[in-house]
Amino acid sequence: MNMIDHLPALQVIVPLISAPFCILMRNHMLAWAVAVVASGAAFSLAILSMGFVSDGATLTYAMGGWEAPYGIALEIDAFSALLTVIISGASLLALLAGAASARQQLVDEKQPLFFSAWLLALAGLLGITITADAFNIFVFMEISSLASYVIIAAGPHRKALGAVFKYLVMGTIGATFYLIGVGLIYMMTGTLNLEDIALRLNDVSDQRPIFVAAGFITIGLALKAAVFPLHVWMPNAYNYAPHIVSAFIAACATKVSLYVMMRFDFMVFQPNLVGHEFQFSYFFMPLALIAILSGAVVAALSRDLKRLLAWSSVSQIGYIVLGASLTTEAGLTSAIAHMFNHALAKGGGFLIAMGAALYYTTTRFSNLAGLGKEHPWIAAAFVVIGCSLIGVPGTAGFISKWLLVSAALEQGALGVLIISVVVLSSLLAVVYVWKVVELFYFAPRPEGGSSDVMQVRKPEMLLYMLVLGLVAGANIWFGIMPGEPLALAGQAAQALLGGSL
Amino acid sequence: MVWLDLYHYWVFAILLMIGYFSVIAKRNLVKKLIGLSLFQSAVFLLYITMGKVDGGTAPIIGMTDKTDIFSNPLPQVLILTAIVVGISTTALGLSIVVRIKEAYGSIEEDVIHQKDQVE
Amino acid sequence: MIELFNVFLMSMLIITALAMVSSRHLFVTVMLSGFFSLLIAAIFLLLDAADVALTEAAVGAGISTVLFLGALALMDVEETVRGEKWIRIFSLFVVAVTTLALVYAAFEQPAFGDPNAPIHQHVAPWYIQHVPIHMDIPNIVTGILGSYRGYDTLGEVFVVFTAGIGVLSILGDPVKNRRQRVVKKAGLRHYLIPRLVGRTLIPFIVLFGLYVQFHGEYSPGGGFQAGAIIAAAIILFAILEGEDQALKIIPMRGLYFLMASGALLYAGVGVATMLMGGRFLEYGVLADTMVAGQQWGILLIEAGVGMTVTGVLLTIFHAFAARSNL
Amino acid sequence: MEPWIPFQYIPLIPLVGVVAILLGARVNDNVREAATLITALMTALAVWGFAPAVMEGQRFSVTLLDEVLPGIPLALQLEPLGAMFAILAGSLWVVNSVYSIGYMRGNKEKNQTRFYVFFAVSIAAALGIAFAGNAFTLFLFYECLTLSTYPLVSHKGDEKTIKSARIYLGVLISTSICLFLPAVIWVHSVSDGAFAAGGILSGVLSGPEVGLLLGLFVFGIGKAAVMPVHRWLPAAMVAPTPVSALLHAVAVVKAGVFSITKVVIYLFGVDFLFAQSTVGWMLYIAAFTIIVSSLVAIQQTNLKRMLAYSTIGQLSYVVLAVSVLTPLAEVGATLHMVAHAFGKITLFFAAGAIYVAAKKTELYQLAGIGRRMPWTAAAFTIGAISMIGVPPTGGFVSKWYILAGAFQSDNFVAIATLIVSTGLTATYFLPVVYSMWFGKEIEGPVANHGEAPMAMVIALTTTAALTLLFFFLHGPVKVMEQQVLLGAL
Amino acid sequence: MVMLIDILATGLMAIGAFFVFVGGLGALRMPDFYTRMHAASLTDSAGPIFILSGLMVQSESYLVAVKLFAVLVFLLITAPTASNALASASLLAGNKPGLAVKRSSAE
Repeated sequence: MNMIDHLPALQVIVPLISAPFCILMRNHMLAWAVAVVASGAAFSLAILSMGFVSDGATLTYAMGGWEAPYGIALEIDAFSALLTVIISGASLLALLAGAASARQQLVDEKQPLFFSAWLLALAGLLGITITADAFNIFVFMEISSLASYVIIAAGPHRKALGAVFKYLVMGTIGATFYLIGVGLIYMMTGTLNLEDIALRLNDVSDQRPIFVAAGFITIGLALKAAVFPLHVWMPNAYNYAPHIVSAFIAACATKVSLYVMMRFDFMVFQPNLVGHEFQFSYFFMPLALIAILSGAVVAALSRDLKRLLAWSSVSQIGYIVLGASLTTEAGLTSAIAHMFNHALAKGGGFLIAMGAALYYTTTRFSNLAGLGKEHPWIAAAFVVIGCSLIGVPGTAGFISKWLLVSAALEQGALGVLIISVVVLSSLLAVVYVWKVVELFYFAPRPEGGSSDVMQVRKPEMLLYMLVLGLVAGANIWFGIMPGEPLALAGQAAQALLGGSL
Repeated sequence: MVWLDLYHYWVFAILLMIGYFSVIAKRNLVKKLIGLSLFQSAVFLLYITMGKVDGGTAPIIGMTDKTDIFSNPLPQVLILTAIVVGISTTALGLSIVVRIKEAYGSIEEDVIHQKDQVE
Repeated sequence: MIELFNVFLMSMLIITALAMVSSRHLFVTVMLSGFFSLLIAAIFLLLDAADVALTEAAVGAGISTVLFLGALALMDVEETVRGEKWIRIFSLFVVAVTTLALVYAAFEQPAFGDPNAPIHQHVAPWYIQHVPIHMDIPNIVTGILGSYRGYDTLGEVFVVFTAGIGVLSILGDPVKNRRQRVVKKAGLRHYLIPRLVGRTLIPFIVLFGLYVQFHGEYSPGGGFQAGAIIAAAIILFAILEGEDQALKIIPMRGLYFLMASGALLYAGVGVATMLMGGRFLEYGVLADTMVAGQQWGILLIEAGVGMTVTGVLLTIFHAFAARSNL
Repeated sequence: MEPWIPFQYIPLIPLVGVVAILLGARVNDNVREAATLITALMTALAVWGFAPAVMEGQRFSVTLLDEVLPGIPLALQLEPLGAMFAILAGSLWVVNSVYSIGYMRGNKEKNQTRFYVFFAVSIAAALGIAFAGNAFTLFLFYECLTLSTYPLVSHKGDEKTIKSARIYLGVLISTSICLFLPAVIWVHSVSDGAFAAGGILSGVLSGPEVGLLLGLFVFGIGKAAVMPVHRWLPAAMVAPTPVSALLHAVAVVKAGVFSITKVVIYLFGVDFLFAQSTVGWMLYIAAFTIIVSSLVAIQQTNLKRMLAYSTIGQLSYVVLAVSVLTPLAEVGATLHMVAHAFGKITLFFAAGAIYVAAKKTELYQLAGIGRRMPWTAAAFTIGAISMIGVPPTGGFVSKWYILAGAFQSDNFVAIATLIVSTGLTATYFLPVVYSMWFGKEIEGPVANHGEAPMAMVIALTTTAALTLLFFFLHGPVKVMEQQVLLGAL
Repeated sequence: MVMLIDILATGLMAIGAFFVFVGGLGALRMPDFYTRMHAASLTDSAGPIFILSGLMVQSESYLVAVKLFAVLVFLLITAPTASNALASASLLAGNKPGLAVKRSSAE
């Protein structure tokens, strides 16, 4: 069989295998190069597979030649293809842009370990996305979680340690909950393959264990996805992580958990459990609404760029969950599209923070004042990305807002409430984004503001600027012609509601 | 008698409670980690229990020539993996605790919190 | 009779757990947790899970206890602060809710040991039936672990690997840390008997480890248990003779290679099968017959697992020891 | 004149200009300003090029992207209303940039490049609004205009300016997100949202829905400054005068009323609305705004603030005329858009000139300034009487049409409002004019100053002249206008 | 014959169990650390000897018997070593034998 058939396997294997090579590199630049090459390969593979599934097809792969349910099956459909593109893209761009930042924040001899952990996190996330086996999801979830603890803990500030410990405890609880849920399902069905579970669930005599399993799995994944009110670990973790890590993790990590959650709930539970879709939406809609507002409020109050972005993530995740909780095709489409658009915007935001920190060491507002005069391009990029966060027409953020609102319109009276919340939070977004814009352009530079603390190498800076421009451009490009991601999102939504994997 | 048939299940539930409680309630980081491992081993018990078959033996062909009823091997495989995951998590957590101790001079969450508030 | 014994062990388990949580002295807690692992291992054995029991004993009672002790050597072992009241109440509430959910799930579950439970009907029988045909090895668990769910095991190996490099990057390179600190008393110089006995035992332990490693297809055991045992042997040596001696035998760089090459060996087998025209980890193509290929594959990957686990556990141990006065 | 470039490329001309300006700025200021002027001229020519064709009743339309959102294209079309707005904006831009060169130099402002760049960008956005082919496209460019004018309003960059700019942005963004966006999405969810003669919503919506949707539009399009969403306009007074001119005459508020007119005519359809019972309130809102804003204007002591409130009132004339919903009134609405543009830009130019030359901003200071700055004062007078609506100025023509339209449907509320407000307008303009000429001069910050810089004088005399001319040659505008209505009614 | 073996095995195991029990009792009741440890060491020296030999007698195949013997040997090597290490450790830590202290104080 030719290599194309191996696509799903390679998608995971390539970064996985290159991780051990990373630690054997003695020179930190070499390790970085390995990481870049691996992510680049993963990204191109993702693009390739996206091409295959864009017409609604599904790529399947039987690991070890054992057909499911006896072996572990891999599967790439529209949804997972979109996710793989997001993940590998985020990793590649963050690595390219972050060369300088990594040198600034990490000790040289630790970098091989760091980048190897990075690759493991990447491989783990990809593995979760691609596999079609309930337990295999757990294994790769653990790879990605452990690896992300490691790379977050590499943050220079000692608060990073506390944040990571909290993340570790809550993450492990979440994973164990998931494991309990899978165990209960396995107890009642005797299989682990998602399709097979979906098939066998409806002739399970007693549904109560399944309900409980649904509960455990949903809560566990919600914990990992930082769905309000289980988000307490996230802001600090994103805030104190190394900037390069924040740019990567914030763009994709939580979305993967959301992906698993939606996939499990819509493909396994809702077709088989009576009235489960109502439980799902009534459980999540209020949480999402609160999350959207509270996250935006805290973001508007915060005095630190990364902190602001982290809290805005809380509210943006709220949008995704809200879209999903409508349990309609339009709603799901908006949710999935927002996964992509938010990845663009938030990844870009943390890139800005990275660049700012390169020059002013920290991302506190007091340090960043007047950035626009010294580094006009970074400031300009922030304006674009900020607009995308707000959802100004012509940017990617607007597309998903539009979809969400038009999806809410179908809901009638409830829709009005939803729309008003969305509108309100957009106004809050205006507040917190514009706070930063004014800070960049109109506030005076603080005297002796620690400017140019590290000598920045030209090529690194050039690379950073290129990536930043690329991301900002993408935010506009996908705001004007969102064709491909939107098409994928639509197909994914249909597949989810079609109830077939 | 349903209740006694599920004895193992109750034990699992109780262990889970104990571990879970000490993860949430204890303020001492090492205690939290211990609770975490307790929490996980409870789940191991759940899996292994459901794999047991009456009158079955360990799923190794020809180890005992008495019977060819085997207990379910699949949960055992899963738990082998899960145990490994558990120890890895514990090791990582412990290393973080060590660093926290060095950075803050304490492993009591409240003390750490105060020290963060100070700066 | 066996049931009764079972119940007795379980009750012991619960008592131990309660003691662990309630004791304010962390040293006691850690010791109890070792005991807890032994108990639960015994229970696993009674539940026909020989491999799991072996692993739990090697990991829970052995490695993790050592790790906790190594960490405690750096810390004040008294649990001083007691959480505020509302936290305890809140957590009690959360725990209660969780438990209620579990109780709700309990009713009309398949009874314990019921041969007609769904899990004994669907996938597992197929395994039991096909392991002899596909790979012809007695230990079904190893068969599933190595081949049918070999991808999971690959993931498992990489989890361990992650933990290894994680601890390294969080605690820093042991060798450097030792150089920074004052040289501690090397091992148990003035404990004659333990050193003597230990030295005599270490070869046997290693031997047993190798036995578990390569006999894994026939009896309980496999790469992971073997790795744990061999690592334990070397850790014992380090305790007796001191860090530096142990690091002389296997230097850090060597451990790096051990970790990496183990993982690479495993993944490499998969790639090889790909290049030889099979799926990833489809060992059948490795040799001319299906069975031989499968056996080769399982042997190789088990070796990979063993290498990585040994390397990682030793690395973690050194990393901790370099910080503490173990 | 002949079209020399496809109309959908016209909005690109200013953007090309931006590049030219940025490059020019690297050389020196003259090159930069030359670039601005040339761009403005090109744009004006380009839009004028379409005037004849459109007058003969041709329509042009093109789809740029056929699927931005599912089933929603990014479409442009050129129809008389839009063409007129485009011509207005394009040609006034020329005058305005001549003026701003004088103003900027005379005032030694900072960041002049930024000023010219964003000016060009906002013109491009305004053209986009003019050519918008469906509700979505309209909204898109509307927001672009808001954002691109923000740097202009906050040009000075001091504390006070930033606060006012915040209000400006806050009001405009929040109204557009809270009301305009839902309205647009609503329209697109029930129809294809493409602007078409005679409206597309008749039969799709009914009863209260129509009123609600109309309300969303009228208040959502905050740029029209219908009370109570007018707060941003006085706040924006902190901007440099050319910007105020841009806001009040060239682009922004015009874009607002233009959008409302366009929505009423091409989305609802005049006769459809006329048949509705639930849209009468629009008239009353407009009337209320006119009266109140005039009363407020009377109390102002600062020249530019007074002008700002007068603008609010004058805009509501347009809304009023639209909501009278008779053909003549619609004609009047459009004519008034133009007439007010000429008049108000003249007034602002005059105010700016006085500020640059004499650094005077308060009304009482203007006493007797006419003897030192005859040209400026004359221009101001013309503008003022055009505001009041006295012949021979453009203001008279438009008011005439509106009144005629009101009589067509015996709409006495409108008639009364017009008459009363004319009186009020006279009350707050005539004293100023009087004191300018005959008042006894008082010492200002600058002793014995003369006229403003030449560029400014040229500009303001031109616009004053246009205001007069409009009284005699409003023909073309009317022709274009009427066939819109023939199409629409 | 079989009967005899069974009796022997049961007897041996009973004795072993008795030793283990006594050891446990001692570990609880003895006055100070060293005496307790002495009692405890009984459980893993004398106890296993009897119990394992009982099992050996009963085991049906020689392989099993040999394995059991190996286990016994290991126990007999390691257990005393452990006790020794423990005792000397506590001695090093400055923990004086209690009875000795009492006697010296009595004189």
